[in-house]
Amino acid sequence: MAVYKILAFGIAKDIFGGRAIEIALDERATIENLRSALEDKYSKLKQLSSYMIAVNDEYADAANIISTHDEIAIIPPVSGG
Amino acid sequence: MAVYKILAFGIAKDIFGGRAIEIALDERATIENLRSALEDKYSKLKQLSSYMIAVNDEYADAANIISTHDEIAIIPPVSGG
Amino acid sequence: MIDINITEKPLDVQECIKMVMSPDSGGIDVFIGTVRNMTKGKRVVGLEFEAYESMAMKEMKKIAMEIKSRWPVHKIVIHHRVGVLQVGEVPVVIAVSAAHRNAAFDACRYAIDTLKQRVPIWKKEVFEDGEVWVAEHP
Amino acid sequence: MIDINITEKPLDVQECIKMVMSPDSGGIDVFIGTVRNMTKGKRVVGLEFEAYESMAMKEMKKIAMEIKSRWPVHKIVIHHRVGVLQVGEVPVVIAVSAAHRNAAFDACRYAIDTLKQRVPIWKKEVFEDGEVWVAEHP
Repeated sequence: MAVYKILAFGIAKDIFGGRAIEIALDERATIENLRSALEDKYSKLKQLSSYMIAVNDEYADAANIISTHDEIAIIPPVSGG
Repeated sequence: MAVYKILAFGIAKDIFGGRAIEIALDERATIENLRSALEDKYSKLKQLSSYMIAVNDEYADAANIISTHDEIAIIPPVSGG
Repeated sequence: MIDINITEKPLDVQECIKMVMSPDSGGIDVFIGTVRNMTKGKRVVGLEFEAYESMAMKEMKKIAMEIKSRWPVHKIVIHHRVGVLQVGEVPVVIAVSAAHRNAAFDACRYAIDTLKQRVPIWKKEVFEDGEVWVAEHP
Repeated sequence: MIDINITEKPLDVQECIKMVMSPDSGGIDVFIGTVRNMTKGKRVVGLEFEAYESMAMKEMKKIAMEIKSRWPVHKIVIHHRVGVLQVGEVPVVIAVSAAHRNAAFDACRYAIDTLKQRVPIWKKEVFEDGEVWVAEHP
Protein backbone atom coordinates (compact mmCIF):
# COMPACT_ATOMS: atom_id res chain seq x y z
CA MET A 1 0.00 0.00 0.00
CA ALA A 2 1.04 3.57 -0.60
CA VAL A 3 -0.30 6.89 0.68
CA TYR A 4 -1.37 9.39 -1.96
CA LYS A 5 -1.95 13.06 -1.24
CA ILE A 6 -4.96 14.52 -3.04
CA LEU A 7 -5.55 18.28 -3.46
CA ALA A 8 -9.08 19.63 -3.46
CA PHE A 9 -10.60 22.78 -4.96
CA GLY A 10 -14.01 24.39 -5.02
CA ILE A 11 -16.80 22.21 -3.72
CA ALA A 12 -14.41 19.23 -3.35
CA LYS A 13 -12.74 21.18 -0.53
CA ASP A 14 -16.06 21.26 1.30
CA ILE A 15 -16.64 17.54 0.67
CA PHE A 16 -13.15 16.61 1.94
CA GLY A 17 -13.31 19.15 4.75
CA GLY A 18 -9.99 20.67 3.73
CA ARG A 19 -7.53 21.63 1.00
CA ALA A 20 -5.95 18.16 0.85
CA ILE A 21 -6.50 14.62 2.10
CA GLU A 22 -4.42 11.45 2.14
CA ILE A 23 -5.66 8.09 0.98
CA ALA A 24 -4.06 4.63 0.99
CA LEU A 25 -4.12 2.63 -2.27
CA ASP A 26 -2.05 -0.05 -3.99
CA GLU A 27 1.19 1.11 -5.51
CA ARG A 28 0.75 1.76 -9.23
CA ALA A 29 -2.95 2.46 -8.67
CA THR A 30 -4.99 3.87 -11.55
CA ILE A 31 -7.14 6.98 -11.64
CA GLU A 32 -10.10 4.57 -11.74
CA ASN A 33 -8.90 2.92 -8.47
CA LEU A 34 -8.48 6.33 -6.88
CA ARG A 35 -11.95 7.44 -7.97
CA SER A 36 -13.57 4.32 -6.44
CA ALA A 37 -11.68 4.67 -3.17
CA LEU A 38 -12.55 8.36 -2.88
CA GLU A 39 -16.22 7.74 -3.64
CA ASP A 40 -16.34 4.98 -0.99
CA LYS A 41 -14.93 7.31 1.62
CA TYR A 42 -16.59 10.59 0.48
CA SER A 43 -19.94 9.51 -0.97
CA LYS A 44 -20.95 13.13 -1.64
CA LEU A 45 -18.47 13.11 -4.54
CA LYS A 46 -21.00 10.96 -6.41
CA GLN A 47 -23.55 13.77 -6.12
CA LEU A 48 -21.43 16.07 -8.30
CA SER A 49 -22.64 16.22 -11.91
CA SER A 50 -19.08 15.18 -12.80
CA TYR A 51 -15.52 15.69 -11.69
CA MET A 52 -12.11 15.22 -13.26
CA ILE A 53 -8.83 14.19 -11.73
CA ALA A 54 -5.63 16.01 -12.69
CA VAL A 55 -2.13 14.59 -12.40
CA ASN A 56 0.78 17.02 -12.52
CA ASP A 57 -1.39 19.86 -13.91
CA GLU A 58 -2.91 17.73 -16.69
CA TYR A 59 -6.36 16.14 -16.91
CA ALA A 60 -5.91 12.37 -16.47
CA ASP A 61 -7.76 9.40 -17.98
CA ALA A 62 -9.26 6.51 -15.99
CA ALA A 63 -6.43 4.14 -16.98
CA ASN A 64 -3.56 6.48 -16.02
CA ILE A 65 -1.29 5.07 -13.33
CA ILE A 66 -0.41 7.36 -10.44
CA SER A 67 2.60 7.49 -8.15
CA THR A 68 2.97 9.02 -4.70
CA HIS A 69 5.33 11.60 -6.26
CA ASP A 70 2.61 12.95 -8.54
CA GLU A 71 0.62 16.07 -7.73
CA ILE A 72 -2.95 14.78 -7.82
CA ALA A 73 -6.02 17.02 -7.66
CA ILE A 74 -9.79 16.68 -7.74
CA ILE A 75 -11.28 19.06 -10.31
CA PRO A 76 -15.01 19.59 -9.74
CA PRO A 77 -16.99 21.26 -12.55
CA VAL A 78 -15.13 24.48 -13.33
CA SER A 79 -16.84 27.88 -13.32
CA GLY A 80 -14.23 30.53 -14.14
CA GLY A 81 -14.70 33.54 -16.36
CA MET B 1 -36.76 72.69 -65.01
CA ALA B 2 -35.46 72.92 -61.46
CA VAL B 3 -31.97 73.15 -60.03
CA TYR B 4 -31.01 70.44 -57.55
CA LYS B 5 -28.03 70.70 -55.23
CA ILE B 6 -26.12 67.42 -54.84
CA LEU B 7 -23.62 66.80 -52.02
CA ALA B 8 -20.59 64.63 -52.67
CA PHE B 9 -18.41 62.55 -50.33
CA GLY B 10 -15.30 60.42 -50.69
CA ILE B 11 -14.33 59.65 -54.25
CA ALA B 12 -17.49 61.39 -55.56
CA LYS B 13 -15.97 64.66 -54.36
CA ASP B 14 -12.98 64.04 -56.64
CA ILE B 15 -15.25 63.13 -59.56
CA PHE B 16 -17.37 66.27 -59.13
CA GLY B 17 -14.35 68.42 -58.35
CA GLY B 18 -15.94 69.71 -55.13
CA ARG B 19 -18.17 69.09 -52.11
CA ALA B 20 -21.37 69.92 -54.01
CA ILE B 21 -22.66 70.50 -57.53
CA GLU B 22 -25.90 71.79 -59.02
CA ILE B 23 -27.77 70.06 -61.77
CA ALA B 24 -30.92 71.03 -63.72
CA LEU B 25 -33.68 68.41 -64.03
CA ASP B 26 -37.45 68.30 -64.44
CA GLU B 27 -39.46 69.15 -61.36
CA ARG B 28 -40.56 65.96 -59.59
CA ALA B 29 -37.59 64.10 -61.07
CA THR B 30 -36.83 60.60 -59.80
CA ILE B 31 -33.59 59.24 -58.36
CA GLU B 32 -33.31 57.30 -61.62
CA ASN B 33 -33.51 60.57 -63.64
CA LEU B 34 -30.87 62.12 -61.40
CA ARG B 35 -28.58 59.14 -61.77
CA SER B 36 -28.79 59.29 -65.60
CA ALA B 37 -28.16 63.02 -65.70
CA LEU B 38 -25.18 62.75 -63.36
CA GLU B 39 -23.67 59.88 -65.31
CA ASP B 40 -24.05 61.82 -68.58
CA LYS B 41 -22.23 64.79 -67.11
CA TYR B 42 -19.70 62.91 -64.90
CA SER B 43 -19.00 59.68 -66.76
CA LYS B 44 -16.44 58.58 -64.15
CA LEU B 45 -19.39 57.84 -61.83
CA LYS B 46 -20.06 54.78 -63.99
CA GLN B 47 -16.59 53.46 -63.14
CA LEU B 48 -17.51 53.10 -59.46
CA SER B 49 -18.40 49.53 -58.52
CA SER B 50 -21.65 51.03 -57.25
CA TYR B 51 -23.02 54.11 -55.56
CA MET B 52 -26.16 55.00 -53.68
CA ILE B 53 -28.11 58.23 -53.51
CA ALA B 54 -29.39 59.50 -50.18
CA VAL B 55 -32.31 61.88 -49.71
CA ASN B 56 -32.65 63.63 -46.36
CA ASP B 57 -30.22 61.24 -44.65
CA GLU B 58 -31.92 58.07 -45.95
CA TYR B 59 -30.90 55.73 -48.75
CA ALA B 60 -33.31 56.32 -51.66
CA ASP B 61 -34.75 53.93 -54.26
CA ALA B 62 -34.67 54.52 -58.03
CA ALA B 63 -38.37 55.47 -58.12
CA ASN B 64 -38.23 58.04 -55.29
CA ILE B 65 -39.22 61.54 -56.37
CA ILE B 66 -36.94 64.38 -55.30
CA SER B 67 -37.62 68.02 -54.67
CA THR B 68 -35.24 70.97 -54.67
CA HIS B 69 -35.84 71.28 -50.91
CA ASP B 70 -34.39 67.80 -50.24
CA GLU B 71 -30.84 67.27 -49.10
CA ILE B 72 -29.49 64.96 -51.78
CA ALA B 73 -26.11 63.20 -51.56
CA ILE B 74 -24.03 60.79 -53.61
CA ILE B 75 -22.86 57.88 -51.45
CA PRO B 76 -19.96 56.02 -53.07
CA PRO B 77 -19.06 52.60 -51.59
CA VAL B 78 -18.56 53.20 -47.87
CA SER B 79 -15.38 52.20 -46.04
CA GLY B 80 -15.71 53.23 -42.42
CA GLY B 81 -14.61 51.23 -39.38
CA MET C 1 -28.60 53.05 -23.23
CA ILE C 2 -27.31 53.90 -26.67
CA ASP C 3 -24.42 56.32 -27.15
CA ILE C 4 -23.39 57.24 -30.69
CA ASN C 5 -20.66 59.71 -31.58
CA ILE C 6 -18.59 60.96 -34.51
CA THR C 7 -15.65 63.10 -33.49
CA GLU C 8 -12.30 64.45 -34.66
CA LYS C 9 -10.81 63.86 -31.21
CA PRO C 10 -8.99 60.64 -30.26
CA LEU C 11 -11.44 58.00 -29.02
CA ASP C 12 -11.34 57.11 -25.33
CA VAL C 13 -11.61 53.31 -25.19
CA GLN C 14 -11.68 53.23 -21.38
CA GLU C 15 -14.53 55.73 -21.31
CA CYS C 16 -16.52 53.68 -23.86
CA ILE C 17 -16.12 50.60 -21.66
CA LYS C 18 -17.14 52.49 -18.52
CA MET C 19 -20.25 53.72 -20.29
CA VAL C 20 -21.53 50.18 -21.00
CA MET C 21 -20.72 48.69 -17.59
CA SER C 22 -23.73 48.01 -15.42
CA PRO C 23 -24.48 45.85 -12.36
CA ASP C 24 -26.93 43.71 -14.33
CA SER C 25 -24.35 42.84 -17.01
CA GLY C 26 -22.20 39.73 -16.94
CA GLY C 27 -20.16 40.39 -20.05
CA ILE C 28 -18.94 43.15 -22.32
CA ASP C 29 -17.60 42.73 -25.83
CA VAL C 30 -15.52 45.54 -27.26
CA PHE C 31 -14.29 45.95 -30.81
CA ILE C 32 -11.46 48.40 -31.39
CA GLY C 33 -10.42 49.19 -34.94
CA THR C 34 -6.78 50.23 -35.35
CA VAL C 35 -4.94 51.75 -38.32
CA ARG C 36 -2.76 49.07 -39.88
CA ASN C 37 0.67 49.81 -41.36
CA MET C 38 0.10 47.68 -44.46
CA THR C 39 -2.69 47.09 -46.95
CA LYS C 40 -2.38 44.58 -49.79
CA GLY C 41 1.37 44.52 -49.26
CA LYS C 42 1.78 48.29 -49.47
CA ARG C 43 3.04 50.45 -46.60
CA VAL C 44 0.39 52.84 -45.24
CA VAL C 45 1.47 56.22 -43.86
CA GLY C 46 -1.94 57.08 -42.44
CA LEU C 47 -5.66 57.16 -43.06
CA GLU C 48 -8.10 59.97 -43.53
CA PHE C 49 -11.75 59.42 -42.56
CA GLU C 50 -14.61 61.52 -43.86
CA ALA C 51 -18.24 61.17 -42.71
CA TYR C 52 -21.57 62.38 -44.04
CA GLU C 53 -22.14 63.19 -40.43
CA SER C 54 -25.90 63.70 -40.09
CA MET C 55 -26.67 60.55 -42.05
CA ALA C 56 -23.87 58.50 -40.45
CA MET C 57 -25.19 59.34 -36.96
CA LYS C 58 -28.65 58.27 -38.08
CA GLU C 59 -27.42 54.99 -39.58
CA MET C 60 -25.37 54.19 -36.47
CA LYS C 61 -28.42 54.80 -34.29
CA LYS C 62 -30.44 52.49 -36.56
CA ILE C 63 -27.83 49.77 -36.12
CA ALA C 64 -28.05 50.14 -32.34
CA MET C 65 -31.85 49.97 -32.46
CA GLU C 66 -31.69 46.85 -34.65
CA ILE C 67 -29.36 45.27 -32.10
CA LYS C 68 -31.73 46.13 -29.26
CA SER C 69 -34.56 44.43 -31.13
CA ARG C 70 -32.54 41.31 -31.98
CA TRP C 71 -30.45 40.57 -28.87
CA PRO C 72 -30.98 41.00 -25.11
CA VAL C 73 -28.24 43.58 -24.62
CA HIS C 74 -28.06 46.36 -22.05
CA LYS C 75 -25.88 49.19 -23.35
CA ILE C 76 -24.35 49.99 -26.74
CA VAL C 77 -21.63 52.51 -27.53
CA ILE C 78 -20.52 53.20 -31.12
CA HIS C 79 -17.89 55.93 -31.53
CA HIS C 80 -16.21 56.73 -34.84
CA ARG C 81 -13.38 59.13 -35.38
CA VAL C 82 -12.90 61.31 -38.48
CA GLY C 83 -9.94 63.28 -39.82
CA VAL C 84 -6.33 62.18 -40.29
CA LEU C 85 -5.17 59.16 -38.27
CA GLN C 86 -1.69 57.71 -37.91
CA VAL C 87 -0.77 54.01 -37.85
CA GLY C 88 -1.87 52.50 -34.51
CA GLU C 89 -4.58 55.08 -33.88
CA VAL C 90 -8.20 54.05 -33.33
CA PRO C 91 -10.91 54.94 -35.88
CA VAL C 92 -13.74 53.01 -34.23
CA VAL C 93 -14.78 51.64 -30.84
CA ILE C 94 -17.89 49.53 -30.33
CA ALA C 95 -18.81 48.29 -26.84
CA VAL C 96 -21.83 46.18 -25.92
CA SER C 97 -22.85 44.86 -22.51
CA ALA C 98 -25.32 42.07 -21.83
CA ALA C 99 -26.34 39.70 -19.07
CA HIS C 100 -24.81 36.82 -21.04
CA ARG C 101 -21.78 36.90 -23.29
CA ASN C 102 -23.25 35.38 -26.46
CA ALA C 103 -25.56 38.36 -26.97
CA ALA C 104 -22.67 40.79 -26.42
CA PHE C 105 -20.44 39.00 -28.95
CA ASP C 106 -23.17 38.64 -31.59
CA ALA C 107 -24.32 42.24 -31.21
CA CYS C 108 -20.81 43.73 -31.32
CA ARG C 109 -19.93 41.79 -34.44
CA TYR C 110 -23.20 42.73 -36.10
CA ALA C 111 -22.49 46.38 -35.28
CA ILE C 112 -19.08 46.51 -36.94
CA ASP C 113 -20.11 44.35 -39.92
CA THR C 114 -23.16 46.52 -40.56
CA LEU C 115 -21.32 49.78 -39.95
CA LYS C 116 -18.84 48.78 -42.66
CA GLN C 117 -21.68 47.95 -45.04
CA ARG C 118 -23.85 51.00 -44.84
CA VAL C 119 -22.75 53.85 -42.56
CA PRO C 120 -21.66 56.73 -44.85
CA ILE C 121 -18.06 57.06 -43.74
CA TRP C 122 -15.13 56.86 -46.15
CA LYS C 123 -11.48 56.16 -45.67
CA LYS C 124 -8.62 57.37 -47.81
CA GLU C 125 -5.38 55.43 -47.55
CA VAL C 126 -2.30 57.61 -47.65
CA PHE C 127 0.80 55.95 -49.08
CA GLU C 128 4.27 57.40 -49.56
CA ASP C 129 3.54 57.84 -53.28
CA GLY C 130 -0.10 58.92 -53.25
CA GLU C 131 -3.53 58.32 -51.78
CA VAL C 132 -6.63 56.34 -52.67
CA TRP C 133 -10.26 56.15 -51.48
CA VAL C 134 -11.03 52.70 -50.19
CA ALA C 135 -14.15 50.89 -51.35
CA GLU C 136 -14.49 47.90 -49.06
CA HIS C 137 -18.11 47.36 -49.89
CA PRO C 138 -18.62 47.00 -53.67
CA MET D 1 2.83 37.49 -28.06
CA ILE D 2 0.92 35.62 -25.40
CA ASP D 3 0.40 37.08 -21.92
CA ILE D 4 -1.37 34.96 -19.31
CA ASN D 5 -1.95 36.01 -15.71
CA ILE D 6 -3.85 35.02 -12.58
CA THR D 7 -3.85 37.68 -9.90
CA GLU D 8 -5.65 38.86 -6.77
CA LYS D 9 -5.28 42.48 -7.88
CA PRO D 10 -7.95 44.33 -9.91
CA LEU D 11 -7.47 43.71 -13.65
CA ASP D 12 -6.31 46.66 -15.75
CA VAL D 13 -8.45 46.54 -18.92
CA GLN D 14 -6.64 49.48 -20.53
CA GLU D 15 -3.27 47.80 -19.97
CA CYS D 16 -4.54 44.52 -21.52
CA ILE D 17 -5.66 46.45 -24.61
CA LYS D 18 -2.34 48.30 -24.87
CA MET D 19 -0.50 45.00 -24.70
CA VAL D 20 -2.25 43.59 -27.79
CA MET D 21 -2.06 46.74 -29.93
CA SER D 22 0.44 46.56 -32.78
CA PRO D 23 1.02 48.45 -36.03
CA ASP D 24 0.26 45.35 -38.11
CA SER D 25 -3.15 44.85 -36.48
CA GLY D 26 -6.39 46.19 -37.91
CA GLY D 27 -8.74 45.04 -35.17
CA ILE D 28 -8.87 44.07 -31.52
CA ASP D 29 -11.64 42.15 -29.82
CA VAL D 30 -11.86 42.38 -26.05
CA PHE D 31 -14.08 40.37 -23.73
CA ILE D 32 -14.58 41.72 -20.22
CA GLY D 33 -16.44 39.61 -17.69
CA THR D 34 -18.24 41.56 -14.97
CA VAL D 35 -19.85 40.40 -11.74
CA ARG D 36 -23.61 40.51 -12.15
CA ASN D 37 -25.98 41.51 -9.35
CA MET D 38 -28.46 38.70 -10.05
CA THR D 39 -28.30 35.01 -10.86
CA LYS D 40 -31.42 32.94 -11.54
CA GLY D 41 -33.52 35.68 -10.02
CA LYS D 42 -31.53 35.84 -6.78
CA ARG D 43 -29.57 38.89 -5.61
CA VAL D 44 -25.80 38.33 -5.57
CA VAL D 45 -23.69 40.14 -2.95
CA GLY D 46 -20.37 39.13 -4.47
CA LEU D 47 -18.32 36.33 -5.96
CA GLU D 48 -15.29 34.49 -4.74
CA PHE D 49 -12.93 32.96 -7.31
CA GLU D 50 -10.47 30.20 -6.53
CA ALA D 51 -7.89 28.83 -8.99
CA TYR D 52 -5.71 25.74 -9.11
CA GLU D 53 -3.12 28.21 -10.18
CA SER D 54 -0.32 26.14 -11.72
CA MET D 55 -2.74 24.09 -13.78
CA ALA D 56 -4.97 27.05 -14.67
CA MET D 57 -1.95 28.97 -16.02
CA LYS D 58 -1.02 25.91 -18.10
CA GLU D 59 -4.56 25.45 -19.48
CA MET D 60 -4.82 29.16 -20.35
CA LYS D 61 -1.50 28.96 -22.21
CA LYS D 62 -2.79 25.91 -24.08
CA ILE D 63 -5.89 27.84 -25.13
CA ALA D 64 -3.70 30.67 -26.44
CA MET D 65 -1.52 28.21 -28.35
CA GLU D 66 -4.61 26.54 -29.85
CA ILE D 67 -5.82 29.96 -30.98
CA LYS D 68 -2.45 30.72 -32.57
CA SER D 69 -2.65 27.47 -34.53
CA ARG D 70 -6.25 28.02 -35.65
CA TRP D 71 -6.51 31.73 -36.48
CA PRO D 72 -4.12 34.35 -37.88
CA VAL D 73 -3.97 36.48 -34.73
CA HIS D 74 -1.12 38.65 -33.49
CA LYS D 75 -1.32 39.03 -29.72
CA ILE D 76 -3.39 37.35 -27.02
CA VAL D 77 -3.88 38.47 -23.42
CA ILE D 78 -5.86 36.36 -20.92
CA HIS D 79 -5.98 37.72 -17.36
CA HIS D 80 -8.10 36.19 -14.61
CA ARG D 81 -8.63 37.55 -11.16
CA VAL D 82 -9.08 35.46 -8.00
CA GLY D 83 -10.32 36.28 -4.51
CA VAL D 84 -13.44 38.15 -3.45
CA LEU D 85 -15.08 40.42 -6.06
CA GLN D 86 -17.96 42.85 -5.66
CA VAL D 87 -20.80 43.41 -8.14
CA GLY D 88 -19.47 45.33 -11.17
CA GLU D 89 -15.87 44.16 -10.72
CA VAL D 90 -14.00 42.31 -13.48
CA PRO D 91 -13.01 38.64 -13.05
CA VAL D 92 -11.65 38.14 -16.58
CA VAL D 93 -10.24 40.12 -19.50
CA ILE D 94 -9.39 38.55 -22.86
CA ALA D 95 -7.93 40.69 -25.65
CA VAL D 96 -6.93 39.50 -29.12
CA SER D 97 -5.47 41.51 -31.99
CA ALA D 98 -5.35 40.46 -35.63
CA ALA D 99 -4.88 41.96 -39.08
CA HIS D 100 -8.57 41.32 -39.80
CA ARG D 101 -11.47 41.45 -37.39
CA ASN D 102 -13.03 38.03 -38.03
CA ALA D 103 -10.00 36.24 -36.60
CA ALA D 104 -10.00 38.51 -33.54
CA PHE D 105 -13.72 37.89 -32.86
CA ASP D 106 -13.51 34.12 -33.41
CA ALA D 107 -10.39 33.75 -31.29
CA CYS D 108 -11.67 35.88 -28.40
CA ARG D 109 -14.93 33.97 -28.25
CA TYR D 110 -13.12 30.64 -28.42
CA ALA D 111 -10.89 31.77 -25.56
CA ILE D 112 -13.71 32.60 -23.15
CA ASP D 113 -15.85 29.60 -24.16
CA THR D 114 -12.92 27.22 -23.67
CA LEU D 115 -11.75 28.90 -20.47
CA LYS D 116 -15.19 28.32 -18.99
CA GLN D 117 -15.11 24.67 -20.06
CA ARG D 118 -11.77 23.53 -18.78
CA VAL D 119 -9.59 26.03 -16.93
CA PRO D 120 -9.57 24.95 -13.26
CA ILE D 121 -11.05 28.07 -11.70
CA TRP D 122 -14.15 28.00 -9.50
CA LYS D 123 -16.60 30.65 -8.51
CA LYS D 124 -18.65 30.78 -5.33
CA GLU D 125 -21.73 32.97 -5.39
CA VAL D 126 -22.31 34.84 -2.17
CA PHE D 127 -25.97 35.63 -1.40
CA GLU D 128 -27.42 37.43 1.58
CA ASP D 129 -28.48 34.09 3.06
CA GLY D 130 -25.56 31.85 2.15
CA GLU D 131 -23.11 30.86 -0.56
CA VAL D 132 -22.85 28.20 -3.25
CA TRP D 133 -20.16 26.87 -5.58
CA VAL D 134 -21.21 27.35 -9.19
CA ALA D 135 -20.95 24.48 -11.66
CA GLU D 136 -21.53 26.04 -15.04
CA HIS D 137 -19.99 23.13 -16.89
CA PRO D 138 -21.76 19.88 -15.92
